[in-house]
Amino acid sequence: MNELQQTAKDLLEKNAVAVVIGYGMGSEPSLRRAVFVRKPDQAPQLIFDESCRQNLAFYVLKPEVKALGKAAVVARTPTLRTLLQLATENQITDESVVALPVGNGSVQPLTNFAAIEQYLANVPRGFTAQEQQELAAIKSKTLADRWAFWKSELSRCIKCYACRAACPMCYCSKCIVEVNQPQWVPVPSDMLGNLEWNVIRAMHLAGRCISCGSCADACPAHIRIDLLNQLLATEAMQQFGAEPGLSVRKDYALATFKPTDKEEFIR
Amino acid sequence: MPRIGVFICHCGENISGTVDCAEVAKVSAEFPGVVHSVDYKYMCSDPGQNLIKNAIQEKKLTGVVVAACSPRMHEPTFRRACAEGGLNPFLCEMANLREHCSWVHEKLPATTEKAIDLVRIMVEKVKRNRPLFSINVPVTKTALVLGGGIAGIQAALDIANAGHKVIMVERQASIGGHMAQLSETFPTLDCSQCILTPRMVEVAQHPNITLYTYAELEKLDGFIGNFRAVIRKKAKSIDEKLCTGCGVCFQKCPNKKILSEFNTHLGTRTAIYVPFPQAVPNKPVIDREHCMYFQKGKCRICEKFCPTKAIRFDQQDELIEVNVGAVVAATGYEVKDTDFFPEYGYGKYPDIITGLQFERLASASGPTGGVIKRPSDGRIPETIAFIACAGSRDPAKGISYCSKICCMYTAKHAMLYKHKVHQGKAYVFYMDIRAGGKMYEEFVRRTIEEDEVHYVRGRVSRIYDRDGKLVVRGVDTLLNAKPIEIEADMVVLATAMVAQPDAEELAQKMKVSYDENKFLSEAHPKLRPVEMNTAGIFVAGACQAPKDIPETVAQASAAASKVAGLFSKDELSREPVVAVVSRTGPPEFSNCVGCFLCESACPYQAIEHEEIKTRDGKLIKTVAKINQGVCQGCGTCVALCRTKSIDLQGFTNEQIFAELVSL
Amino acid sequence: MTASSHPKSTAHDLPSQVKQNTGESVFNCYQCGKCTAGCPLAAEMDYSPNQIVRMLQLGIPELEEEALKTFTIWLCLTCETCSARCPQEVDLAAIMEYLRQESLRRGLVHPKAKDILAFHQAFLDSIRKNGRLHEVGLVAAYKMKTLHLLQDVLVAPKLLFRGKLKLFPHSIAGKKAVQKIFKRTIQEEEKEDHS
Amino acid sequence: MKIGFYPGCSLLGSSREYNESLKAIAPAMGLEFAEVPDWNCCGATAAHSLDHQLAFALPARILALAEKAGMEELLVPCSACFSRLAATRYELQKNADLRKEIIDIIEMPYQGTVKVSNALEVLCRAAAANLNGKITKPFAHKVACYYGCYLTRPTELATCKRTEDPQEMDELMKVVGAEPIDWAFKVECCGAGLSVSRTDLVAGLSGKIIKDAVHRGAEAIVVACPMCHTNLDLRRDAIEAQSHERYSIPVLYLSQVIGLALGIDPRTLGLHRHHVPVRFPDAAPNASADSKKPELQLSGKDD
Amino acid sequence: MAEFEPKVVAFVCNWCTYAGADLTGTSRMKYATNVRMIRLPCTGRIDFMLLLQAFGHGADGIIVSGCHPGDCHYSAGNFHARRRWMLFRELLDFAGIDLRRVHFSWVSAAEGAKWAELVNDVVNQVRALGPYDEFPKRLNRQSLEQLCSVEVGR
Repeated sequence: MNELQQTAKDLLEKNAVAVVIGYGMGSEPSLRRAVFVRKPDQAPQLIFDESCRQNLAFYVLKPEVKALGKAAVVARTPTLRTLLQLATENQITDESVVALPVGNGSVQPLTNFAAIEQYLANVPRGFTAQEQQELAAIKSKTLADRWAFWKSELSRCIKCYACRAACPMCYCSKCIVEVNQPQWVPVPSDMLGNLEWNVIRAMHLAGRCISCGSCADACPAHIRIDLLNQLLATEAMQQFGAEPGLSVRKDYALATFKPTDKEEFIR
Repeated sequence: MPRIGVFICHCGENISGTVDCAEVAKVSAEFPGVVHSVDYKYMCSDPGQNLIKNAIQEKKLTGVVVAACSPRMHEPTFRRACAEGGLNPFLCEMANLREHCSWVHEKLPATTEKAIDLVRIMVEKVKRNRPLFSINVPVTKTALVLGGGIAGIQAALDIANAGHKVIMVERQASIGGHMAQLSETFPTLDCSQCILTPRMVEVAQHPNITLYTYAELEKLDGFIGNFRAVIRKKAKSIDEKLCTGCGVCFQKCPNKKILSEFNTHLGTRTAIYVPFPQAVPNKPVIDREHCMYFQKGKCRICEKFCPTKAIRFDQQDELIEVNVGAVVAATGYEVKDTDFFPEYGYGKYPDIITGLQFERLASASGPTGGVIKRPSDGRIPETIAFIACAGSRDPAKGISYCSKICCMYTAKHAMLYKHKVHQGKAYVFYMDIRAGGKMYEEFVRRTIEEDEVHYVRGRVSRIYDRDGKLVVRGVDTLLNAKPIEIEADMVVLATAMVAQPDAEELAQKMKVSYDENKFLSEAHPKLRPVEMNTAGIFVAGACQAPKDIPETVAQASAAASKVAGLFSKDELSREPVVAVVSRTGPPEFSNCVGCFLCESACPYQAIEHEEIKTRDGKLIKTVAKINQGVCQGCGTCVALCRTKSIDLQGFTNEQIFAELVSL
Repeated sequence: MTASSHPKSTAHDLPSQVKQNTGESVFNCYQCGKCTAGCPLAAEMDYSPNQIVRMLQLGIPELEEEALKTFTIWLCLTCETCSARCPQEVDLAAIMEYLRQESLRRGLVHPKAKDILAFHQAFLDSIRKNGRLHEVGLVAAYKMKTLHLLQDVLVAPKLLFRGKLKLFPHSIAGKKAVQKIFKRTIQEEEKEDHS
Repeated sequence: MKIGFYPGCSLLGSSREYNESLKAIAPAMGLEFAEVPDWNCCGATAAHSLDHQLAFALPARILALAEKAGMEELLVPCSACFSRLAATRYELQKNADLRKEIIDIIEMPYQGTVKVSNALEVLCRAAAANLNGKITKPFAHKVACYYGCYLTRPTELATCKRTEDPQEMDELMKVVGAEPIDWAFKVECCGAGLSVSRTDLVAGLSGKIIKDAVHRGAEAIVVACPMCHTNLDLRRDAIEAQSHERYSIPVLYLSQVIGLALGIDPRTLGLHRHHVPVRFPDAAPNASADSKKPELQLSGKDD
Repeated sequence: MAEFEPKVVAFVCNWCTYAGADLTGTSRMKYATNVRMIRLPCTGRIDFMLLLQAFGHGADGIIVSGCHPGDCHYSAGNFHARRRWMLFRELLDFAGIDLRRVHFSWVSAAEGAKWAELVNDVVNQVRALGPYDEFPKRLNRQSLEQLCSVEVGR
């Protein structure tokens, strides 16, 4: 039994948690799925490898999961950041979730937010060179080409909202697309609706998105919606120093300001 | 179905000169929902207003659009007319055909087209207006004044004299603040205590003022008209009812070597003490940190000698809860100490003192009886240097602002020194002289011309000791920037005026904003100089920014008049343009997910947490709630709310959406 | 108003050059004189340090050039007392450094500063040659440059006796590398200036 | 502790006793020096008076060499060299464009990983860890600790906390039994770079420093910088000529003082190389009975 | 052929820009008729989605204007708005929406002339760009009115 499985087993045996949310084998060898381990002897179901990409944090907000009792979550770095960001947004309370950090050596359970903050302080952050390059590639296109690119990307959107379902920060009980007084977003999945939906989603995540990439992974049409989020995350970082999910401090970039914020675009 | 009435005003020729008003009325009549559309020469005239009132009744209108001038001009007029006609005033909107159309465009078809559009936009909006009602908030007519310096004293007396109750909280054992420490005041040189102490006594005796000294604000909740404050009354260790202030206790107290705060550490006091002879209340407190009984368990001499048996060693801090309708923050300032200056010796030279210390030396009631003596050896300084801008205007030391009073008090100090030590030499090192004020410039000139104080323009780079003298290395930038070295016996630093060390904590307690220097921020730098952006909290004196006594008193009176204005009615009536959080049925109860990201965006701290519970008290969820007494209706939270569960009355999402649709 | 209403100065005036090369703005100086008050050599200077800054604050080209011609900039010891105590956080030592370099580039070095300059140049020559400083060589070269042949003759024997002077220079293996550095920095600029 | 070592040019010549004394006390202090291979001169005042890039390129090469040699920390005893190296590291860290330029010039990889330390901080650290119980001959004299410019300025690189009245060397001197005096010229400039070209000015500045130290009863001046030493020691004749005063107060490197307290032979510490003889009057109020006056009466001027 | 006349929607705050535009009127300064103003209490109230709605409803250009920094009637609404706009502009630009159609400005209650200048300038720019046909449009006004009237029936 590996360290992850052992740790999960210990937690369950000691009744420190009621369920361990982790990754298990999917229906095909290359696929992974979320598993909910509730008995110590099921711990060997837990695996962790490169293919385990889903951000499991959003399960902790589900009423069904909450009903099971205290949960431990197998957490990659984005998952840890998600937990802290959820904490700043009053969605989870301290010591209500145990994080099992994976991908950086030892699996030492992090039982409170302070421990997660400390753990994250030593983890490198920022976008990879490849990610930055992808962004730069689109930025370097002409305006018309950018419009054409997104037009063609978004033309595939079927408004299935899988992105929303996969996103741990999309926890609103009634999403803006469901608000109909007024009807902010047109219902049909036409160009206008698709554009508005994706712009709104990006703006709603600006300064909050912890860049886990789950939305793009979930998109059945393989639209690179994560790039919209990456753009705003980069801007929020550069302009406002926003790095969501690194602490439980309430520092949402769009709910604060500096008198010296850049404004050369305003005349 | 909506029944909208449209009323087009010609404004004489002002609108009809370029806009075809009859055409606008004709087209408007065809808009869905419009049941009445007329044009008239002067809509704001009595006959014009009657047109509206009559139409409301005759046509059973559910909404009115007056297409006339700017709503900033006549919206109140027409809303009142609607109300008189029996329609909720908030069901009336104005289309601005004059300032935004007829006056800014030529007589062209496009101008009339625009006018029609403007009417259509407002028709679409008004269809979605809902009746709104003024928000009435009861007012508790008691003011809480924080701080018993001259600012607090002035504010408290003015409010009390207007007939309202005042609770004054002062942290020290006596009121009086820094002004009680000053020797004489510029530019008149009247004795500070002589003008202040009668006011202090008035506070103590005023039937409308309750005074808590040796007390601090512990907590402040609530909103304008309805604050609830918790005051911590620190244990004075005496029974104030029994104590007569006879003074036997501090004559007998064996611990006589405690540095006196009132005398800026240049004199001493006992462990049981009154800060100064004219203290109000003139009853002692025991400083437990220095009391032998509290520290070592033995002594109790004061208790033995107290003729009224008023000593209470077992007294505890007391928490008092009070309801107040307004708060005046008048918590004052501190000055930087000499240890703030590395280049002036980190405070290690006893003969380098602060301006406030000089005040005590110059004061007839001070530790030297008004004789200027060196703290180190008691000699009278033959050469004295005053250094202005010590710490002020010094971004490198983190203080970029001008402390405003130093130029004047430095001139006063130099003058007082020359009056007391006739043969002495006085130098003032300065950068600029800022003497804007009645008789201020004249005062400075007198210091230079009549008292022959030497003003040297240049900053002092360093001070060090040499054979019992202080070598002051400065420069005269007016003399070809020549380095100047003065051997002084004493140096007085006009150290920067700074916020109280706990100003930030206090601001957070009151939920008011403060600037980078921890001075409390007024609501508007020009037009609301004594209000804070939390309604019902006012500011006076140097806790807001450095200022001198006349300015402080003026601001305190201004704050008091604001409080008196607020207390002039039993209820506070407010425009209902405020944000609201929508509620829905179970199981969600509200679309608000309780992320509270709006909380920090609100400039007024109007967003509260509301717990939704089941009948048996189980928490279902926590959602945002707008305190309508505090909300000013800017709508920043509305734009930020992802689920659109906050909306702004009068400018709802539906209304604005409809305006856009009608384009 | 926004930035657009304040067109950035694009001129090649000296304050802009100073800003570009040192990041220091002469306009931050409010002429309090504290730099001069603390400067160990202010009394020896033809213009005091704050006056040097003043000369750059007025937008008068003649005065800017005058600043480059002063003896002051060469007397500056780079002790940084001015920078450390400046209330406006102007790094005057860095500005002085830049003015020296610019003065040299424009050939405006004060005549009385020739000795100081000669010493600096002899110093760099010595490093260029050997990679390290050779003190005897330095002093000898300096004397040749300035013809101050007798200065310090009383000190040299003392040093020799105490084993402090090495008659032959240390030479390092990376001598070539150091020479290359010189070629790419100071010599390249000299060439540019001459062309 | 193994630590990188950059002696700099003057430690091989005019201030070789600083080098010798540092090496002499190293074992007792638990220090082991590894010299930067094939180091070059840092360029000193001359480089940054004349050329901006050169002023960074020369120190950058040294730092790059130290990096290549796998050093984590580099001891730079000469305060002037320290200042250049530390400033270079700081600027290159702050300014990515400059870093690129300089890397192109020196044609060596440069990361900026080597911490640059001066003798005062390294010796303070080593003394706290290693000196306990090793002081056999306390240096029982009143000393004026002279910090000069580079240990306290610029503020962002300052080794000392109270930059206008530093205490670190004073504390270190107390450890070796000396009595540091409170005086006014701890951080005044000695004239440094103008030593050769304007000896007259240097004599004036250094003279003021010596005067205050002597006036306040110091028996020795302790320094941590070869330039300060040169100006206060070697230029003593010029100082005396200009001030018309005679000063016998010796100037010691802090490593020499520590060495004496450790009982190391004065010659090993290079005390004989000073211009002003290291001698203390019998009447020195603090000299204890068993003080090593005979040993300290070393040849000086009349050698 | 008649020249294309753009439709420009202006979102303005009540206290500065709306008042500034009033001053343009009282000063009788002239500007293009193409602009339609939506009055809001504060720029802080301006949801970025309203801008998209404006384009969706046929606007060819947009002006957003409020109080200068430090002048906000609500002390900080414009500062919050400014941050939002910064990100929103980046996003629009990234998505290929021409920023020459979206203009942000501070117009104070005293800047009547600035308002006229701003409107003319924006109208001219947008006129040169032509109609914003690329941007997908909502259903036409009539059909929407029918939809809306259902809920307006109270």
